[in-house]
Amino acid sequence: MEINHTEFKRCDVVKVSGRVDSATAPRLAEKLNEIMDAGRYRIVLDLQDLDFISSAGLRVLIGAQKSCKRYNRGEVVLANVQPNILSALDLAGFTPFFKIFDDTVSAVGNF
Amino acid sequence: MEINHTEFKRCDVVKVSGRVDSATAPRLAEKLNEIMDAGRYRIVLDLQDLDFISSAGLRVLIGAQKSCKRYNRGEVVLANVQPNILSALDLAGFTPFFKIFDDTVSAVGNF
Amino acid sequence: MPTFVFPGKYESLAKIAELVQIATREFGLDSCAAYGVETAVDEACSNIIEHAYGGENKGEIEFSYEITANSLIITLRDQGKKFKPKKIEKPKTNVPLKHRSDHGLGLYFIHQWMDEVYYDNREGYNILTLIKHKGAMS
Amino acid sequence: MPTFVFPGKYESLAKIAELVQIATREFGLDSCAAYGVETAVDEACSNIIEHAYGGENKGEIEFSYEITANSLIITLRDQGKKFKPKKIEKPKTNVPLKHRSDHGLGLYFIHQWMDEVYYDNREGYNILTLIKHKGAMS
Ligand SMILES: Nc1ncnc2c1ncn2[C@@H]1O[C@H](COP(=O)(O)OP(=O)(O)O)[C@@H](O)[C@H]1O
Ligand SMILES: Nc1ncnc2c1ncn2[C@@H]1O[C@H](COP(=O)(O)OP(=O)(O)O)[C@@H](O)[C@H]1O
Repeated sequence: MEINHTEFKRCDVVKVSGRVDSATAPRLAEKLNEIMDAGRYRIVLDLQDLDFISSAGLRVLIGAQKSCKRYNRGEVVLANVQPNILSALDLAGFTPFFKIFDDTVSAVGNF
Repeated sequence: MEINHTEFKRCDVVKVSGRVDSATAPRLAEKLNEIMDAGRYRIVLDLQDLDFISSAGLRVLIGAQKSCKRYNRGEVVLANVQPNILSALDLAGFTPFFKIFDDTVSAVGNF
Repeated sequence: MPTFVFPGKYESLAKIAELVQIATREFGLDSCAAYGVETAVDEACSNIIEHAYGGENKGEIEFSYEITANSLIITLRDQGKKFKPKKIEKPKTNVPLKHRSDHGLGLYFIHQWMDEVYYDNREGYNILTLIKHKGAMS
Repeated sequence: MPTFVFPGKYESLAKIAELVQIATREFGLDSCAAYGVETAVDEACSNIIEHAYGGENKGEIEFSYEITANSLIITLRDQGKKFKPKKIEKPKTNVPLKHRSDHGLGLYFIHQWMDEVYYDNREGYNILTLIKHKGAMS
């Protein structure tokens, strides 16, 4: 798993590549917590190059969404979700909890 | 010339493709005026697929920049500026008047 | 039937995934079905480490696979705590975000993505058999 | 030396640009130099329509080119108002945006992008000769 983080004026883009499984999910959680600890709760997850996400990874996503949405202070949105990843989200019943954008530009433009 | 316009929360992305010359520049001006007339002055020009711009096109850009910056209400920024287009801007002495971003995501994120 | 032994730690998951990819390619699954098998095996191995062994580096995971005319048969063996679930519950999805539990997805994924799942305990081993048929849906 | 005649209207610019691209490719210019020649010709033709003819559909533009060992020689002819500029001014660039004029770039571009530029008037024609050398900078 590789994480690429870019801070913009009104949101943060986190590009997650490779595999998010039980081995790597903690590092993703850590990065998202670090962003939220900085008082930034508008997060775009760019999943263009995400090859695999297990339930451990989905747990990190839903956890971050819960924190971000608290007090209406923000939101996690997804961009470039590939078909396999989408079916995992779907099977978990998580698609209703995330706005999903076709590309990162639209996701950033949404904030 | 083709124009693709997407309205986001805080800015508009206008993708201009093909040739902007004396024949097509008026249509670009019209589109930009339409956006500004709607009270929207934060504009990203995505020049990824712009093949050619003449002084007539540069005139449209500088005109829009003047309108947008008036009263500090906004700004035109450029994204994905290809080398030839950049040398035209440069030769015209217009590069100091535009923020130039490597990609559209950063340009949108700047607003 | 090739067998591979991995230390029971999360770092092994990516290596096991590579084997699964080799097996699903050899068997001829499309990308979506292959992704499902990869998920099922990942969830099963994570559970072995977390629940059967109760943590990393407590024991090994044995992975083997077999391809027949119509089936890809994956077997996972561990020497952790005996486990044989009675009933797999579909996670409640019809609840608002803040009440939505983020646990209990693993077994559900395993059963959704695979066509047949068998739990067995023999000679101190948990034996999990995961079967995917050719041409079956999901 | 092929000669092409176009109606003096802005729609012709894209067609003339295609010819310029053929000529610069044949001559062997790199992308940046070719872009410069395309710009010079576009600006010159726009000026013919706008200033020499005073508008669209008033007359024709004749385009021809010749390639020698070391030079691409483009000739533009029109029957509009006689024109022979004395001095090409570099647009003032050291001024703030709101005082920055957006006119007067055309002639400057022509002279910057081409290596030699000649204006002539003969037999009721304005004859503009634009020359690009091989391997010259800018
Ligand atoms: N291999 C195993 N060994 C022992 N217990 C297991 C095993 N797999 C699953 N379990 C039990 O089943 C429960 C549900 O598992 P699962 O659906 O993977 O969700 P989670 O691991 O998120 O709790 C676990 O919490 C655990 O109690
Ligand atoms: N072909 C031409 N025929 C007549 N006048 C011309 C011609 N080309 C340029 N001019 C004159 O020179 C001026 C400067 O031209 P140019 O640098 O192209 O800028 P612009 O066309 O924006 O004014 C024009 O405004 C016009 O008065």
